[in-house]
Amino acid sequence: MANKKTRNLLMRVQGISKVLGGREILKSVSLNLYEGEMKVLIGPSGGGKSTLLQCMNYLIVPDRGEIELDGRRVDPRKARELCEFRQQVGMIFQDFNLFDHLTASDNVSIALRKVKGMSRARARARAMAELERVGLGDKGHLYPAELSGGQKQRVSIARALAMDPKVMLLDEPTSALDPELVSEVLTVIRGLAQNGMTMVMATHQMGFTRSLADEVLFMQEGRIIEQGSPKELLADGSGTRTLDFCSQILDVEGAGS
Amino acid sequence: MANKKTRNLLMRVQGISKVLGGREILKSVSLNLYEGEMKVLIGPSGGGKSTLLQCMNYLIVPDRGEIELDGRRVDPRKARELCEFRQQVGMIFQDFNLFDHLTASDNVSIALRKVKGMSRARARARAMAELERVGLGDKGHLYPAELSGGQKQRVSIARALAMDPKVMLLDEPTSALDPELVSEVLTVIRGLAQNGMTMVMATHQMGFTRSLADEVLFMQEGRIIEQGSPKELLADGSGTRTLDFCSQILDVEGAGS
Amino acid sequence: MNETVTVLLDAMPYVLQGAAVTVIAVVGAMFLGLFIGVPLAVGQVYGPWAVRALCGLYVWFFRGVPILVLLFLFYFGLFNLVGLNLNAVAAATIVLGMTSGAYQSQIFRGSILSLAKGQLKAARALGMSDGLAIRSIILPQALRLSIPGWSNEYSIILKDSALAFVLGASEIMARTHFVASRTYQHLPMYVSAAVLYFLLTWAGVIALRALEKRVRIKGYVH
Amino acid sequence: EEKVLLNGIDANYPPFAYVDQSGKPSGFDVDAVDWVAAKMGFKVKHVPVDWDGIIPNLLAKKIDFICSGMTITAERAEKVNFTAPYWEVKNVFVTKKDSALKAEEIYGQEVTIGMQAGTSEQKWMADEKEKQGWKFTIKLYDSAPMAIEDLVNGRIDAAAMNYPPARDAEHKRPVQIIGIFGEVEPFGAAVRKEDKELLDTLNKGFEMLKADPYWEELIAKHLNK
Amino acid sequence: MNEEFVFLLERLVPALNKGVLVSVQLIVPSALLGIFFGVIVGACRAFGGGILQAVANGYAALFRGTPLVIQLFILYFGLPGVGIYFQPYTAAVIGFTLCSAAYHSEYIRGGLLSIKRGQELAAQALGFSTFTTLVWIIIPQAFRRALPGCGNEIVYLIKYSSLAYVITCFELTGQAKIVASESFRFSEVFMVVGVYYLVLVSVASYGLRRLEKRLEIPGFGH
Ligand SMILES: Nc1ncnc2c1ncn2[C@@H]1O[C@H](COP(=O)(O)OP(=O)(O)OP(=O)(O)O)[C@@H](O)[C@H]1O
Ligand SMILES: Nc1ncnc2c1ncn2[C@@H]1O[C@H](COP(=O)(O)OP(=O)(O)OP(=O)(O)O)[C@@H](O)[C@H]1O
Ligand SMILES: [Mg+2]
Ligand SMILES: [Mg+2]
Repeated sequence: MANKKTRNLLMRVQGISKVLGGREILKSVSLNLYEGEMKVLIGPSGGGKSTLLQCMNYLIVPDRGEIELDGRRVDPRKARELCEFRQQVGMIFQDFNLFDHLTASDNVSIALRKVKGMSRARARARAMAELERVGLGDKGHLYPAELSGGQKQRVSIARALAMDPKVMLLDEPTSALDPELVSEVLTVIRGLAQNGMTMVMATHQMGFTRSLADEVLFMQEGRIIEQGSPKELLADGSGTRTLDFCSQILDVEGAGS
Repeated sequence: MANKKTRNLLMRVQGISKVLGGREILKSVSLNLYEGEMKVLIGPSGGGKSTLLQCMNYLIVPDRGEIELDGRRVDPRKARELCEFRQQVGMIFQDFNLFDHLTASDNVSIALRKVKGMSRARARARAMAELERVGLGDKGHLYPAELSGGQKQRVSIARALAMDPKVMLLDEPTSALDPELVSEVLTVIRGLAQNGMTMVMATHQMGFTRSLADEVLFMQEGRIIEQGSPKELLADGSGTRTLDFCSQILDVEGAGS
Repeated sequence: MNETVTVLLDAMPYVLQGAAVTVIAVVGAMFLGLFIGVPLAVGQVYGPWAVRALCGLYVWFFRGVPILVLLFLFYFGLFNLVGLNLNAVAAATIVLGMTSGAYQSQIFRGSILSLAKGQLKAARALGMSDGLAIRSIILPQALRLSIPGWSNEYSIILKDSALAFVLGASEIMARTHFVASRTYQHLPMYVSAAVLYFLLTWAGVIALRALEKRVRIKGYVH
Repeated sequence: EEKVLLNGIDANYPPFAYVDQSGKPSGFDVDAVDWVAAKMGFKVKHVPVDWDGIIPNLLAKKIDFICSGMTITAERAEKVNFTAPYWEVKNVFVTKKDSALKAEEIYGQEVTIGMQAGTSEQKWMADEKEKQGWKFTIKLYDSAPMAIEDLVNGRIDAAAMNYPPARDAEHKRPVQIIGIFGEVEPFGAAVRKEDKELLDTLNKGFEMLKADPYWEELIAKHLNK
Repeated sequence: MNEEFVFLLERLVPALNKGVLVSVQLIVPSALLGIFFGVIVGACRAFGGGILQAVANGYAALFRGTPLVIQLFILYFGLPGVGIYFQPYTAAVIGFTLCSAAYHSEYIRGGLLSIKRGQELAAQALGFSTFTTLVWIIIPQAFRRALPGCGNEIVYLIKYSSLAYVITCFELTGQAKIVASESFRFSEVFMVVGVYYLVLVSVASYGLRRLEKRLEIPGFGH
């Protein structure tokens, strides 16, 4: 992983803090994202993973801190700049947030048409290709309310991928999927990683984390309390909080088998 | 597991079929639930697991088929009978469906008050106890929109448990949870199972399935195509579709570790 | 009884001509109100405080002042002052439309607020500007939810249009009064005017119900 | 081309002004103005205008004059100029056909009398009642025909209004005129203060009309049917 | 100038104050009853089956379809024909309530239909009956969403309360009409009346906004 160091710095997140409902949910979080890197966010429920990911996209405007992409500081008050920034930063939500009034294929194509200015036909073709990729080639005409949980999740992945973002923020993109699909979607994500997509992903897929993550960030109570390569953090006897936390998964998965 | 056979038949599901959006989603599904038994539903996305669970509660009224609880056939046209039936059959939704206008603790207590007729104080106390049990003792005053994904999931579990149902239908109750919580929630569920709660659960927690399930039902395209004890179905070399499917999970989990 | 029937039959063509005036004014006012109401609603929900305050002021003024006073104010005052020489029907349509804009904005505001927050978030995350997100994600959903409120507004404007008579627009109600005063058949005339209004409302409401069904998004209650 | 003058009428005031079955303005005032216009050489069109908006309409030049059974009062004269009175109306009491109530008895009895709010007869009644200590109760209506309506319904014992509409009502509803009261009310046509020329024209025209045999014809046609 | 002032203080304001008292006495009960029945009718229209739904729909169509003034006219001048005599005040409150409830029902219906189906499912899964689901889960959410629309209806009610004078219940507008036609100062009188209504509507709008804020669900808003 030494070669990672020589990569370009793509995104810099510096001292992000956020208070919500009177509680400090994020406490001065910083991280550097190098091109082609895959970072995994891990940590207990309510630790601030979703909030951090949304702050990185300015969907939640942080109270303090700043974000740079490609060396340019993003000013969230400049609408135009913000939109361009967000186009380059794809997002997959924990609860999908599909557009209720659009079919699966329109969910994917609308931003292509309205944001990227593609023609209807081209946007449609691209949308179908993306749906195909997540195994929903025949579900394009269905509305979100007609899709199963896993199908919704996959449409939301297709929607983000279609925008060809430079960075992808993934908030537990496989939580609603069944194992076959998990492996399918993870294959997609693995493919992205291998093609040099830069990603930050909140997940509990430990195997996947081990094999693909360049860095694991352990978040708790709004702070990144441990970070390092999966090898370091998850080494037997490393005594890290991360190892402690992750071993529960194996406990669960392993129990009785 | 021979002793299961001597248990009482609690719920009988007979020949349930359902057409949705012109497609037959469930194709004459039958199953018998014995007291204290834990059945696990497994299968690919869109296979009909959620639909089956909702049919078992008459949330979706099946086109054909019938359901018996405690030897009494439920007539879905009799409103009173239906409500009583549903009180005895708890449900945890894949997408939580918390009541948006109520705080976490009111979400849990409202049915106690309005359906079971408990006093406000007692319902509140019970709600707090249930929230405590799922680790949300200090979040009772928050509204669903203020909770993280995992917190919502746990409130929905508390809400169902508070009703003391005879049968619980769980639709991927751990999908939004982080590993620590998964193990916590599974501990809760394990506790329920050991206290004789009858359950049907859609899940992909293989380890859990192995250790606790009395029977695994593999659903695909609206049919239960394989069923049996986890030992039988998941035995190495058994050549079952279930084994095939589940091995993907291990693939994923195991990859690179 | 016989006399009543004669009076009604005689009055019919005359009153129906008034219905044409009514329909023109109402349809015009509804659309003008839509064009005013949508930006007002968006401004009230998403605007910075100054915009919110301005939109609030507009709504406060046009909902607060009786329409009769507004009609007087604009027709005899403002329009004249700026040299706008409108006929009574046009003036009434504009005033009714501006008023309806204030009311419609509240209907749209309610619908926008009832959409889940995630919809806007997801649109923003795709790089949509707020304007675009509102136009292509929020409004299509909010307008669907506004159709019932819209049908209320339609039936109210339909009847408010009767006030246009103070400006001299001779619509249904004015003509009904004329005939009633001449013939002393007050009750029969009013009842038939009511029937006429009812039919007009009904036609609009049926059309809107059909629209509501047609554009219904799957997944909501019922 | 000639300018067409617009006469604002209250088409709810038969027999002075109303719209006929074909929707055309007609009535005593309408015919009178038509005759005057022909004689004085101007064109005229009659526009039905809401009574509440009739003076604002005049002042905003949406109409040019008002000849529609308008009583000359001091308050109105502050805003507009009136021609010389061209007609005078009496005020009358109306009761149900079978009522035994006499006009002279009304003042001293505890009866309810309906009348249109804001009219000169209503003002007179209210003032006099105060002064004389009369016992009856006044009930106010939006228009005189509505008072007739409630008279027929039996909610009031008598209605007080101008003679001509009362006459009209007598023909069409089961009611009767039982006597006159109050002062006579002079009717005049109203023009904007600055339109002196039109005022003169109208004054002259009405003078000529009253001297013409057509005047009697008009009265016979509209007022003494 | 001085004379104007005297007229304002000694003639107009006392009369209008008397009127506004009557107006408030008309508006408050009608608004409360209107919302109450509106919720019931709205629920029947969205969820009631068969007869109940048909009757509720018919009621709403009738009262939204016909002008309020005609409804009042029939209640007051028409019903005596079948031997029913209402006091003017009673007739006005009945008329306003019936009409208002019809409009509220449409806003409520729209609100009900904007609730995601999951909410209904979750309640039923807990053993709620259709009725208790409605009362405790669906209506509280729907009412919040309908509130801006219902606010419109209350503002309309305030202004339409002026129609009570037609059936001899002399409230604000009625008093104003008397003063205006006596003094023939229409413009002045109605400007002042406009201010009175503006105050009434402002108070109502303020109250409604407060209610909206109070009922806001934390974290849900935009
Ligand atoms: N709008 C809000 N108002 C108040 N508190 C909030 C709000 N949004 C989130 N929170 C709180 O912030 C904390 C962090 O939430 P977040 O969704 O970031 O957690 P998470 O790490 O993603 O958890 P999970 O793994 O369960 O999704 C939670 O305790 C939540 O209750
Ligand atoms: N209302 C509907 N109209 C049309 N099709 C529907 C409807 N509801 C569900 N379906 C379809 O029924 C199929 C089964 O859905 P279901 O939610 O039961 O799957 P599932 O097994 O629970 O999948 P997952 O594991 O992804 O949650 C899906 O293909 C879905 O598209
Ligand atoms: Mg999260
Ligand atoms: Mg499912």
